Amino acid sequence: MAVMTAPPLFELRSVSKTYPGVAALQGVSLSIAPGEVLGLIGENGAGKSTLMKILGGIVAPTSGEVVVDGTIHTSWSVKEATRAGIAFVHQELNLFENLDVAANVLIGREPRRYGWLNLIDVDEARRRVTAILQRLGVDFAADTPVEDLSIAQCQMVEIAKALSLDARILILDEPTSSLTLPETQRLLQVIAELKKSNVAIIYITHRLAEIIECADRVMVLRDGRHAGQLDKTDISRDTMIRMMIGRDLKTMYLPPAAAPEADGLSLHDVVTDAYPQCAVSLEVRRGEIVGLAGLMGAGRTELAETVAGMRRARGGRILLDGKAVTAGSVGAAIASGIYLAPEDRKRTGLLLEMPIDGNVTIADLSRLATGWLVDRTGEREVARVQCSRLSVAAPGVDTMAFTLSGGNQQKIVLAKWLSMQPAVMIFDEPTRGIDVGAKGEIYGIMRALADAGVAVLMISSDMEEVIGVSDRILVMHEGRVSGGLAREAFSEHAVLTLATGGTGDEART
Amino acid sequence: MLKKELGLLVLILVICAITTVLNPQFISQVNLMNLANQIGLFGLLAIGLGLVIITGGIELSVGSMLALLGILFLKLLVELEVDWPIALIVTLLAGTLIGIVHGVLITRLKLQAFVVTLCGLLIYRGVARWWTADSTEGFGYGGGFETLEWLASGRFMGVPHTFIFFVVVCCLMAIVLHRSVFGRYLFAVGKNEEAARYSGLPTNLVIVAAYAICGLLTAISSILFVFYTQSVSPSAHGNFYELYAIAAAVLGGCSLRGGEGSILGIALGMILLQVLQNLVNMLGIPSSLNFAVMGAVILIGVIADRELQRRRRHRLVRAAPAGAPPETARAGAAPGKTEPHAVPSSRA
Amino acid sequence: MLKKELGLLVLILVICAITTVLNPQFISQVNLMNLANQIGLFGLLAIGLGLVIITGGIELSVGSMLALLGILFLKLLVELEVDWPIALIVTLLAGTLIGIVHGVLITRLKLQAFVVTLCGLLIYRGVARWWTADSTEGFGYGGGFETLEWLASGRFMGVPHTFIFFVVVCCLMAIVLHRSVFGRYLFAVGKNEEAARYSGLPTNLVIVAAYAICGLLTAISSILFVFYTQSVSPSAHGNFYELYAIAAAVLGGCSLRGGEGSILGIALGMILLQVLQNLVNMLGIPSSLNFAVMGAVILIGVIADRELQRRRRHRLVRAAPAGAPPETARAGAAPGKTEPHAVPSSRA
Amino acid sequence: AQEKKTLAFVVNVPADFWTIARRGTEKAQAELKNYNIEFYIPGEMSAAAQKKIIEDLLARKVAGIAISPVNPDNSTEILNQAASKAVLFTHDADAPKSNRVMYIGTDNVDAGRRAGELMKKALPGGGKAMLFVGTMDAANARERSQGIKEALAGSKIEIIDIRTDGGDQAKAKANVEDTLTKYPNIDLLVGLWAYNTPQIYNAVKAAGKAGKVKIVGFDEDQQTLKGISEGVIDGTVVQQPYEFGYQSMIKLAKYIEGDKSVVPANKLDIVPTQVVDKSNVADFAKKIQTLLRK
Ligand SMILES: Nc1ncnc2c1ncn2[C@@H]1O[C@H](COP(=O)(O)OP(=O)(O)OP(=O)(O)O)[C@@H](O)[C@H]1O
Ligand SMILES: Nc1ncnc2c1ncn2[C@@H]1O[C@H](COP(=O)(O)OP(=O)(O)OP(=O)(O)O)[C@@H](O)[C@H]1O
Ligand SMILES: [Mg+2]
Ligand SMILES: [Mg+2]
Repeated sequence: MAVMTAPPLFELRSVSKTYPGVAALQGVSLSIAPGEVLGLIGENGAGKSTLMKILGGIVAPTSGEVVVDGTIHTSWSVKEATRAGIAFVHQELNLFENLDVAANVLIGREPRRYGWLNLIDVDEARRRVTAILQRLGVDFAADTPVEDLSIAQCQMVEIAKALSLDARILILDEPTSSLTLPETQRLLQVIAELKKSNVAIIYITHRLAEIIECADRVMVLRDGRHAGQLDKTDISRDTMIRMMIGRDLKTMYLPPAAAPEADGLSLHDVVTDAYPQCAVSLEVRRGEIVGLAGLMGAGRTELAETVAGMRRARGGRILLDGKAVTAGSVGAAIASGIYLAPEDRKRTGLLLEMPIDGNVTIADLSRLATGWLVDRTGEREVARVQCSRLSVAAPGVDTMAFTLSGGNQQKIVLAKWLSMQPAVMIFDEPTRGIDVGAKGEIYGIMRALADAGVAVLMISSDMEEVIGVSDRILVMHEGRVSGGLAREAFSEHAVLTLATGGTGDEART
Repeated sequence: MLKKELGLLVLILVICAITTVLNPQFISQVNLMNLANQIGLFGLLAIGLGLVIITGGIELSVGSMLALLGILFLKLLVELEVDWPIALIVTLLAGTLIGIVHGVLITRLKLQAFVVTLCGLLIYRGVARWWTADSTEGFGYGGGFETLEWLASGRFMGVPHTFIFFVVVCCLMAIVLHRSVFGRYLFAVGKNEEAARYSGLPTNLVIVAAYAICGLLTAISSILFVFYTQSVSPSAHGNFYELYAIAAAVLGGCSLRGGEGSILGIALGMILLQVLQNLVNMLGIPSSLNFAVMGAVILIGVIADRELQRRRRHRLVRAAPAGAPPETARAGAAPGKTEPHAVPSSRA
Repeated sequence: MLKKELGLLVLILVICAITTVLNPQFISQVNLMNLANQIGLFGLLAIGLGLVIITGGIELSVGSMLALLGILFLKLLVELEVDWPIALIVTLLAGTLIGIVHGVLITRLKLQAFVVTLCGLLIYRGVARWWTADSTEGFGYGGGFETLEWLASGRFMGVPHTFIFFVVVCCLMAIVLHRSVFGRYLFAVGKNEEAARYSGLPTNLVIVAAYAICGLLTAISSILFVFYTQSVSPSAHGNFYELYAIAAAVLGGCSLRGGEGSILGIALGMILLQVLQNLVNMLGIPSSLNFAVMGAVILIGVIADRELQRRRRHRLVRAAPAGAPPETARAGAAPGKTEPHAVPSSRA
Repeated sequence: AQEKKTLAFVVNVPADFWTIARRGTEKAQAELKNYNIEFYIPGEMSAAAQKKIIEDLLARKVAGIAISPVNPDNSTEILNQAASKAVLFTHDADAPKSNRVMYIGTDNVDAGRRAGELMKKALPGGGKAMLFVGTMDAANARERSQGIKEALAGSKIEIIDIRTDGGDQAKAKANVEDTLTKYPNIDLLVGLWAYNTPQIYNAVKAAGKAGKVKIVGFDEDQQTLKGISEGVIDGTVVQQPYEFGYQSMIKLAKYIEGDKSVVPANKLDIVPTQVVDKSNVADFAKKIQTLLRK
């Protein structure tokens, strides 16, 4: 309790938030003192983001109060929150691609000149932002248009935006979900610096290692309720997981039931649009899970989408069980049993405003149809079977997809493909932003698929996951497969070496 | 889902009842049949536009197409003295073709539907005027298409064929939209085109098909209109009709963001608009107020719909299990979720 | 950024050159000044609509507002014999107020801009016609507003005041849009309204302000038009002008998805449209083709722009040296990037 | 060779009426080898669109303009401007306040009076009449209805209402249908614009009231003539647009060449209107057909 000696800077008292049909938060209290790093963890849909949005004035609580420096606030808006010194890095990117980095960082707080004219002092803005960017150690300039940045760089812009506020409280909602390891390290350093200058930080993440590294105190949410707290000394992986899901987690790796078959997916010199100079060859046999690791932008998604027909290959051949696959259209890929669970669930994975059954059957409708017409009963039956098989937590198959939590949404995406007997199943970041409990279930599904003779390719940037789940790891670097690792050779060091352009020999040392 | 349609139906009935009280001739058979005829004439346009709107698109050139296709049909029939079945088929094909071109420009070249069809609006009107040298085309002394004339403008037991057509098309389209695989694809594409593409749907084809159907229905409508007005004046024929059709679809519950709407709703929307037009005449309201009445009713309808939705959401929140206490007022105005595409573009 | 504008300028110059060769009177001072006058009259509308489009909205009622405000102004001046400064101010306030109402309906009630302004189109036209009992309003024998007349329709060293106004408004708006905080907010709201809200921008206020400015500019334009035509016939005045303004904005590089556009582009877009209109008359092209020429040029312009963008992106990919750091490759490659909201709605 | 001078014939709105006038200008062109005759139709019926055409014509330094001003009362300024740079005639609609050299065309009030006479003839015992027109803010619509009212003064014919359609023919027909329903005992329908009469004819026939309801109209649409020969339409007042086109061009040329005698003292060259009814419809239709056939 040593950390709590300082008076709380900021308090939320017994806040609740109800959305139609969902009680996102129920009577949660939270307080934070200057210079404290509070780790906030919990499963998907536990209410972490909602709690932070209330703190940041974006969402109005259904009940409860906000207390700042001892004053109770009845109305609490973004403006007031900003004035009170709260800076917020949202879970989703909130950038304006049509503006440059400096404009994005200072949006809403532009330095002005000529008084009443309210003109923007562009030079001053650049100067200020450049200073912040240097502090973050990033490699782009303040006048770069944001549309030219990678996702990781965008994430850094978000962080720069929060830093530029000179905030008293900094909220980071999964800031590292798309950052690479070095970038994450850099961020954790910055957090340590901020802590020294007495800034309070609330840090949300699903990567527990980061919490262990930086948090002074951990608060756990479960199903919208306060599920416990841990002081610095009590923080450990196991205790956190137990508090989050209310039970212990089994080890991730499940060995395959049998040795992989010879058949499967093989790529010969496939060239993608993103890296026209590189040809990729690789092989995924039926019955094995191949992890595809690499840094952001290594070209994995691009490759997966090319195989699954969303993009046209510039060259090369794709074979399934030795036979050439007609590439270039999703329909053709689907016809040969190659499916992709894409990395961006909300944008490309789901029809958020359709019910579960519509989502599960959308790719297979013509087969389910009697003549031209959709077979409604058959459709519901398929959805019901898949939902119970994947234990989707939803009131019924006519529940709208957008009301589900992230993990359940991901299961719906999987249900869509599993109902169609895949031959090759590609998972692109299958657990991005998904909580530990659901992660375990999804790993189970992958293994079951492999055991049923499916060739499983898993793209992931989560080192723990790649190492913990795969039977074999391939690593990509700038469009090339820079190496492969067998299970015995798995190590974070080896994967990272390959991912940053090292050779296989270096990786083995 | 059906709540919206029910509300619209009630509104129509109330308006009809009031009008009847003020002027009982409103429900005379003659008037109802005239009304039915108007609904039939304009209804097809609204159905076509509704499909396009459901895919998240828009079609602004309907009025101009009506003029150009009408003139094409008359030229074929009267000047080239082609047999009517051929003239009919050529016109329908031309309409479908225009729709396909729009669809291809939008999907292949990734142009915005608003821009493409705005250009269509200008171009087709211009071509129609230039082709006829700005003079009205009529049937003149031509003949030999009595069957077609009877089909297009006759009555069956007092009911205008146009209305019968409309009902048939509605039923057909209701099945297509709400029961068929294609219909499901239309909604899917309208709700989230990317996700639809990633699920292997032929999204471009679906969109092109929607525009093609819209073009075909417009072409059918153009022929019905030709027989209704007996002539086509290239500069005025069909002016602003796209707006009526869009208004009907919106009144009927289509969202211009795509992915929402029903045939029943669109049909009721058009019925309401035509009832309004008719009552302006039946009650002797100055014709000049015609537009104003229409605009006001659409606006009120849309606001009421929005308000009802808000209330319902409100009620749901109150009904939510958790001890949901006071400050509900703000929860009602909940952000985000109901409009997941609340990106600025969707406001357009 | 400036590439688009440059292309447009070159296109305009080429067209002017060709027209001059075919008919040297095109560059006679008289003709150029007439052209300038037209540009001034229509230009303000395009600037106003451009702002609204940049926020991701649309304003369809411009033409109807032109008629209603023109009639308001004439009624005040001629029938009520109000002093001209008062008539002027009342008209400008009325225009601004209409804009504010649109903005409020769109932001507060979360109605779609297309729907709100479509209703406006119908309502204002209806009110204008009803108010005048469908008769044309003119200046009659009224007097006492010579100063205003001179301001609105006079010339300064041969240059029409309308054009001078337009240039002044362009400069002002260019500063507002491209240099001021408000302009920055317009772009931000247009690109990503949610994010703007999260960043604490007063998004609703920004949107309302855009519609208000559009209303104000329309009101100014309505007065200029009154002095240009000397009369307002309520049923025809300003019909379709919103389409010209939208077309100019789109030609000038505004995306209907919001967040893109420049004042220079919009101005050049309107100049191109007016040059086209003028050359149809100067070259004796049948006036019926007027619309068709306009539509075709817009379509070609938009397609060319799309194609050039595609090429540029392509070239960038190829130019990326082998083993370039991923960032560089990304910058070029990402077609997805330029349209991050490629949700279906954006096709509308 | 001396450069050809240009004469422009400017109309108010796209309409068929002007197709006949165009034939007149074509005939004039055949006779006037030294002139270029051009025909201008604004895209929409608005003073702005027409004014723009005038400005462009003046910029091109045309020698003569014959125009049907959209809004004569309020267009004095631009017309005077045109008159100062070219020889300006008005046709179809006059602008007496302007400096136009002369007017060639119909006296619309008088045409209205003649229609009024036709109405009285159709309904000797009096009755209820209804007027249909595109928009009432057009000068000719106002003048014609004024003439009708003058002629009907003192008779037992009552004009119940004027319904407008904004130029939309489908709406024009619907207006008639609704009128027939609302006033089942209506006696007489009058179409003020060229397309109104055929739409009245269509609607009346479709309602099975042919012959029971009297119809009077303006202008010579094909269907109007057909209706007259069938006896469904009682009569129509026709103008002579062919003469507008022909006379104005010929006289413009003469005036430009210095022959001021073409201008009558009162500057009004009224082209008489003609009443077409069952007695003369066959001849008239034949005449129009030959006119329209090139
Ligand atoms: N705008 C909204 N409308 C309706 N329900 C919502 C809304 N936002 C969140 N919810 C629901 O509230 C609950 C809490 O969501 P929240 O986003 O706070 O979870 P989280 O802990 O941040 O999860 P994650 O780890 O996936 O980010 C979930 O059940 C979610 O579905
Ligand atoms: N939507 C897109 N369209 C075209 N190219 C893209 C798109 N997204 C990314 N790229 C390009 O593809 C290349 C590889 O990116 P990709 O997303 O495939 O990498 P990744 O290894 O999957 O990384 P991530 O972890 O971000 O998914 C990059 O150079 C990038 O510019
Ligand atoms: Mg969250
Ligand atoms: Mg990826």
